[in-house]
Amino acid sequence: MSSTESSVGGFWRRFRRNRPAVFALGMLVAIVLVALLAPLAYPGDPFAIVARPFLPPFHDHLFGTDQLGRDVAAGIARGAMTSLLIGIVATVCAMLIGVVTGGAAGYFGGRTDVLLMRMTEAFQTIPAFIFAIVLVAILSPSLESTIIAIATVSWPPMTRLVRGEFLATKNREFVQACRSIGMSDARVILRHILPNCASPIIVTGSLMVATAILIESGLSFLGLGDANLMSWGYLIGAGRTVLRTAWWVCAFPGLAILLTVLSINLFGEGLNDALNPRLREAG
Amino acid sequence: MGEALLEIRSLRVDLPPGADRAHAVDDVSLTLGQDEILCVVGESGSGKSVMARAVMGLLPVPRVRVGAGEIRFAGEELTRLPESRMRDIRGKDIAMIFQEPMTALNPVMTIGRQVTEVLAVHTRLTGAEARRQAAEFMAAVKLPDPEAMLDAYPHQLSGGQRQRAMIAMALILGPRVLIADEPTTALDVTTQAQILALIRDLQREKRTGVMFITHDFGVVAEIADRVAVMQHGRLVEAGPAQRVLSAPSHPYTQSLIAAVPNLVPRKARPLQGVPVTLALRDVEKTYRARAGLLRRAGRTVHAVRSASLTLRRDETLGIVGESGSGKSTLARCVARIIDADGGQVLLDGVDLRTLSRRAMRPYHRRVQMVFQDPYGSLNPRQKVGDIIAEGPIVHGVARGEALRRAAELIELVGLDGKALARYPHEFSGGQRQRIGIARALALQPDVLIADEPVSALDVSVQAQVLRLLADIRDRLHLSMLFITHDLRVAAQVCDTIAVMRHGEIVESGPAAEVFAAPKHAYTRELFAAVPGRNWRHPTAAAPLANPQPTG
Amino acid sequence: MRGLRLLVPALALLLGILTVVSSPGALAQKRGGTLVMIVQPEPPSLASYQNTAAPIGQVAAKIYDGLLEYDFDFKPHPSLAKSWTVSPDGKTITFKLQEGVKFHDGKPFTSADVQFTFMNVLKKVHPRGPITFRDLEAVDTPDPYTAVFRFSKPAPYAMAALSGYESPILPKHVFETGDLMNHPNANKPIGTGPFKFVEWEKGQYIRLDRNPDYWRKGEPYLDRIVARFIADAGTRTAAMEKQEAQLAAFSAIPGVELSRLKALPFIDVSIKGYEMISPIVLIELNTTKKPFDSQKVRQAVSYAIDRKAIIDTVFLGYGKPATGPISSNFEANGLYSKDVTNYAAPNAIEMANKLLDEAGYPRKGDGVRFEIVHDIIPYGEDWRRMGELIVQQLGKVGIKVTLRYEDVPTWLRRIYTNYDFEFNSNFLFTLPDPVLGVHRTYWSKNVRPGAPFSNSARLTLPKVDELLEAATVEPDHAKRAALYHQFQKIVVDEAPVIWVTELNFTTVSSKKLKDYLVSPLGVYTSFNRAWLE
Amino acid sequence: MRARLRFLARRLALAVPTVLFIVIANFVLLHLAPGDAAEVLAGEAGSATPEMVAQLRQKFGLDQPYHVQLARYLGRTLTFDLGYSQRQGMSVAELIGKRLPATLLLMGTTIAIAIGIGVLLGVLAARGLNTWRDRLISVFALLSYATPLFWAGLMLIVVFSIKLDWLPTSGMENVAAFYEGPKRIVDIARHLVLPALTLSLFYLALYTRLMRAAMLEQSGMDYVTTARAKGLDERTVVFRHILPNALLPVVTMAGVQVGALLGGSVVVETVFAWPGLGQLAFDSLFSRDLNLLLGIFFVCACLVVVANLLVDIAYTWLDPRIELD
Repeated sequence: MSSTESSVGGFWRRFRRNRPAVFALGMLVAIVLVALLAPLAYPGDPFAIVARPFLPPFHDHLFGTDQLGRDVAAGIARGAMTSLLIGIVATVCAMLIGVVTGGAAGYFGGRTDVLLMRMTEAFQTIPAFIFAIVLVAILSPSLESTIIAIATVSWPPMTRLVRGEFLATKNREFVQACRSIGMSDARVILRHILPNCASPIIVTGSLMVATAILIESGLSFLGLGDANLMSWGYLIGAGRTVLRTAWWVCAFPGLAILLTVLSINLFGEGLNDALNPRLREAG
Repeated sequence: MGEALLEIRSLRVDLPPGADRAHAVDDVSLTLGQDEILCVVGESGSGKSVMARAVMGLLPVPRVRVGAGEIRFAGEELTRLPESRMRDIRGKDIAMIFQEPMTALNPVMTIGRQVTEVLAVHTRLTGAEARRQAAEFMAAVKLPDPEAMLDAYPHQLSGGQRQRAMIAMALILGPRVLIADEPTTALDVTTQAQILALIRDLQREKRTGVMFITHDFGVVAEIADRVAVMQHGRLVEAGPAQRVLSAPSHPYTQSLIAAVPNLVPRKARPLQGVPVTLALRDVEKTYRARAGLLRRAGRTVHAVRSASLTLRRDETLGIVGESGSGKSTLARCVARIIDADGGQVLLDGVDLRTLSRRAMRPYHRRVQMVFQDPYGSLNPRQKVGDIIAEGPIVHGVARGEALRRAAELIELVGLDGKALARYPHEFSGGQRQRIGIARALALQPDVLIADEPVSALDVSVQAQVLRLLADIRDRLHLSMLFITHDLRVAAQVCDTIAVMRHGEIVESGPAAEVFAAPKHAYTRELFAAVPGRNWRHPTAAAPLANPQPTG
Repeated sequence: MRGLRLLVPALALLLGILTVVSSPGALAQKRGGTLVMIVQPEPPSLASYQNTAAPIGQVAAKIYDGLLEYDFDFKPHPSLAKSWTVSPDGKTITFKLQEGVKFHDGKPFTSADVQFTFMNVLKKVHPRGPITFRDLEAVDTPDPYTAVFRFSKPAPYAMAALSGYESPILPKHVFETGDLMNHPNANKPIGTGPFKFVEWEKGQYIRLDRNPDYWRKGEPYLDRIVARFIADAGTRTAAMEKQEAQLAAFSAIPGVELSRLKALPFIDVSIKGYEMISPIVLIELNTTKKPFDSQKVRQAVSYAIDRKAIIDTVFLGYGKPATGPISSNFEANGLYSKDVTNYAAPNAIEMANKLLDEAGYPRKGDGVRFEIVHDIIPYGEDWRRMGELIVQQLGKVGIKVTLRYEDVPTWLRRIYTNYDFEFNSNFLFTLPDPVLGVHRTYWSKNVRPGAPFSNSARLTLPKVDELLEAATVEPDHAKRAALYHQFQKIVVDEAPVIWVTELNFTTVSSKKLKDYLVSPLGVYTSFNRAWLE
Repeated sequence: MRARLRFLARRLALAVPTVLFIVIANFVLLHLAPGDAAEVLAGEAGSATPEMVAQLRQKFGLDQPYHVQLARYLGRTLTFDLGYSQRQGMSVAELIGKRLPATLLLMGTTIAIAIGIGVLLGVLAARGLNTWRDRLISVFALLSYATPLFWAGLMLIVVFSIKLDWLPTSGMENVAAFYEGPKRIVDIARHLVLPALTLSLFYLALYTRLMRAAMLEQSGMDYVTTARAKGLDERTVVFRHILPNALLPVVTMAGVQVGALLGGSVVVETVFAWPGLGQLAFDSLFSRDLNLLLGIFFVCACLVVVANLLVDIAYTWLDPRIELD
């Protein structure tokens, strides 16, 4: 049988083998650190005017200044927290909705399944990004409306995944054993089915954080971001009109998004390989 | 014994670092004659399958490689051949068939295309001519309506039919060697009998050398001309089938043969007057594909049709039948994992079927189940201690008391106390079944339902688990419902036998009577299909002790 | 047939070359070519008689003629009206009309069309018509080529509102029938102008072809004008750079790109051509709610705004600090007055802090006096940059500003119906005469919930109303100027609104495009004499 | 053939309640947005009078009570009359009709590129597992998945259109020239390259990763060993056995993608001035032209239903195990 170390040790040993994933984890830790330490490194208001507009990068200001003379580096550092916050909170909400609806549909089946899945399909007929724009237009652009909009459009895929996982796990014999012991549905779901669906949910969740950040930057690009909140999407949205004369205003926040989303994805893949090794050996 | 066709000289196959041993096959020398069936037998992990794939050059090369030794076939040394030459041999001179008929054929290609593909690769035969020859061979393997079969897709065929198609595909070019890697393990016993007969007939007719890989000594007794026994990658014994089966020289072979239960039923125990604990009256269960909003009613499957049985205290009732006979469904109806549609499930006179979930709770404790798949029946995310203790905890026993009882039970099933703190993936198949049994016993049930508890285990481990079950049953005076498709196991364990087919109980009665004089035609067919049924191995251990039933 | 169609352009080309060759000396007006002009955003319709949204005029002015045209000194010149005489009491204007003019559908143009246009269309559905022609009682048509305008009171301002942009002359036989608010020809205009409407591919372009029977013989020189709609500013700039378009007015090209484009040999950037609309950027304060109910607070905030910084960083220098409700463009005709409170004085910041203390808003613990919400006009990125700058500037005097950026419908309802705002940025066309563009913001009778761009500050000063109502009807120019000077003095001191900058719209054009800028209306003209090298 | 028709009829019948539910949900949702078309029109007209706004509102039927508006809208939708767009002064159906071809062209090309190249790269990556080729393709897929679409679009314009002058910057056609016949097709094709490339960048990554995972999973199956045992060479095993089975999840993904693709096009259409439904939806939302927006959502719903239908049919053709139930 496989080596006898406890599951957590095994997980880390397998995860370490995937070099890109480890690199990505390093990147993520760095980004979170930047987000946390930003208020210390760049105190005061990130919107403050610090120098003349359009100062090129790598001189006295690391990433140069934008068209109002604001420090782009301060914007990126302080913006990290917002973008990550929006990404994570929106994803957690979407995961909650997804797990509850997907779980109910998968576990109880029958009429509840048909009803819930019909509703999920209906939600997916409206193009996700346009739906997000409508929600933000209704609730007026703010941090909360961005999070609500992103969560509302990203839960359907999670529902489909969780429903599939519940259906598969529900028929396994150790769940039948629980039923033969006379265990209540709630206990069966929480202690037996959910833990065994955890790994695909976590992996998909990590990928959803990446998508959420992309949607946030898209909304800000179209001018629907929170006007008082510094975020990467805001920086790109503002920098877009001056792209050709001051490329750095758009380039560096774009790079920040790229690196974050890239490392989340690589980390997600590493997570996936480590959590279910079977996939790794195939081929 | 024809002149040597295939000669394996001190073959060694290396496993990648980190595997549980260095070599899958270690210094094995073996010859396959012109016109004979050589059975290579051994338990899982013995390396028999790896050796077969080494011959065909199908090892997953970078990770598993031929380390040393030679495989000579018709003057050529296969392990040194370039890939292009090896491809000529595969399918033309040496052919192979596999274990899982369900997944061995490409689901999106018709049977005809998959068979004629062999012709297209090795000959210039294409189109109508190839199809004609394929149809001809389909008839040779006794497949009904060959023309229609060519246009059918794999999922439209039964397991047996798919295996026949595989055989046709393998033998169509008249290969001189056929390697069969456990071709009948996944089949029902009646279908298995037909396939074994087919292979033997074709072998005699085409005088091919067949290397037949199996773990079932019954199959060896049925068709083998010569036998080779493997253990942990080494060849422990080889020789003519009669000699090895009747007078095995190597101690490992002896222990393997001894572990195979004989087809001799237990002596009947006087059970008259012993109270009935469980009685099934016309139990019904039908699966109806849900009639959609507009879809007319889907296909309906009558899984169990008016089944009636009685189970007395201390009695072991065996329910025997092929896959799809409804035996598992019936067992699940009793344990209320599935809700039967009709009839009565009387436990000491109380009908469990109509009880609400809440009312059923106390009775769950009295009926417990042991499951088939060692890897699926335990929650991989839970420690063994929690798995066993969860039952009592749910029924109100304090956690400390439940864990204490779990420690007792883990010893009872033959594992050491430290096992409680570890996770299921750290145990072997046999050990996991023991944990499953401990879990079932945790609630001190009156009736234990064992649904094919040993069919996923190697024969040696099977024997130990069966002995454990019998021992527990007698010590705790449990009545047991024993579900199995293996008549040998049924004979060894059960007092009475009920035979099920397509959801109906066709015959039931004391084991001795049913084995000696089966009344129903299907039962007779079932007994006739048991491989090696006339073979009685000499050193048969006496059937399990016959303690006196208590009142 | 196909051959023939190829023949015509070939002939035109030949003709073109001939004319150039024949007069090598002077830069002869060259016939032919297609002008691609970027219009942003896409106009909602082409009914310039019923909708004065910025983009509509750029296209409609090429199709509909007006009675008059204007030169850079605002002096009227003949267009459909050959000549005109004003009665001594200023109440009657008689126009002699051009003869032999045909509409694009071939029907003749007569005084009946003028009468119908003014009395049935402009006075009824035009957004500014009811105010501009409030006192126009009748238009008499003694003969097909004479139109007599009879006013109940003298209307000096009316003469400035007879261009093809402000008062397009419509064919009576077409617009007589059908609902004027939603006429089938709203998007298929038929006028007398130099270019005919051909097709409108929504989201892409509007195509106008040359009107061969234009009443000014030999004109126009261009074969075709195409108005293109490109939503993204960066892409618009790229289109100009690649010479896929030759004209982009109303600041369609963002300020920041202008310095780079100006360097290109074939690009010309100008701020001329907007004098007839003279847009002003201002911030409307809600004078009915705290803290802007106090005049001192309003003045303090007006002092605290650094107008020069806003012009330099947000509008890249294209603009002049505004001093009051009337644009400095009106200095020429004397209506503009410098004698007002100067909020851009060097000691502005100290004045701001002093006034705030006097108004009873001392700095609290964290240095903040009070908090306000700044609503940003949702018409593009520049206003957000201005908002962000104002947050910093007011921050210096202890006012904490939170930005609110909503979409157009939500913003319109919040400001002009619910009055649910404190500090709202906006920009308004003050137009060629104060009555047309200035009164609406300060006249108390124009406090009308639900009417966009009305008196949202809800200023109700009887003195101001008196002055405005008098100036409306004062025929004598000097007296009228004096009235407006007094009005400016009072309103600037009252500071219901903060005047930030006189906006300079920019027009980016290809140097190959000649003679398109002929009037203070700029691109709101017919381009009858424009041509491409 | 009859079975197929019966299946189609039933699937469409099943779709009606879904689409109806969507229409009602959208109507309710959009009416939550503050402000209405009358105000926007009045706003744009500049200093319109309240009477005029009231007049507009009355003409648009916006002054009716809520449920009357809903009932009237539903009545019209059932007869496929999508109503009239006040702002654009055209019938909604005609407006969408003008923009639909551009959107279908963009989406069709994008799906073709995304699946075509995605499948190719997925196969290449899976065949050369853990070689430099696999890692290169995986990194490329991740990079294109992580790049914000608008950023990529703007960069492509700067490089390919302005610096290299190979392709036009924006729009669907060269408006000055008004080409006809084949020249027009070439012109549109040249305009289509950059927007389709930008939009497919994101979906290309999805299909590459999906295909690679599907190929890996299938190559571990038993029927692959059987095929090798028949003496087939590696290329035949991959392309005739593994590939068809690995395509199944890709087809499923394509069905689900249609809705999302239309959403993604809003950004690309804005950057490239591509006259599609995405930008029309964006503009109509911000001018509260609800008739038009509801019309677009209705067409989207139909597009998704049709797409899913096509995917199901393609599925029955690709995978014999699935019948038209």
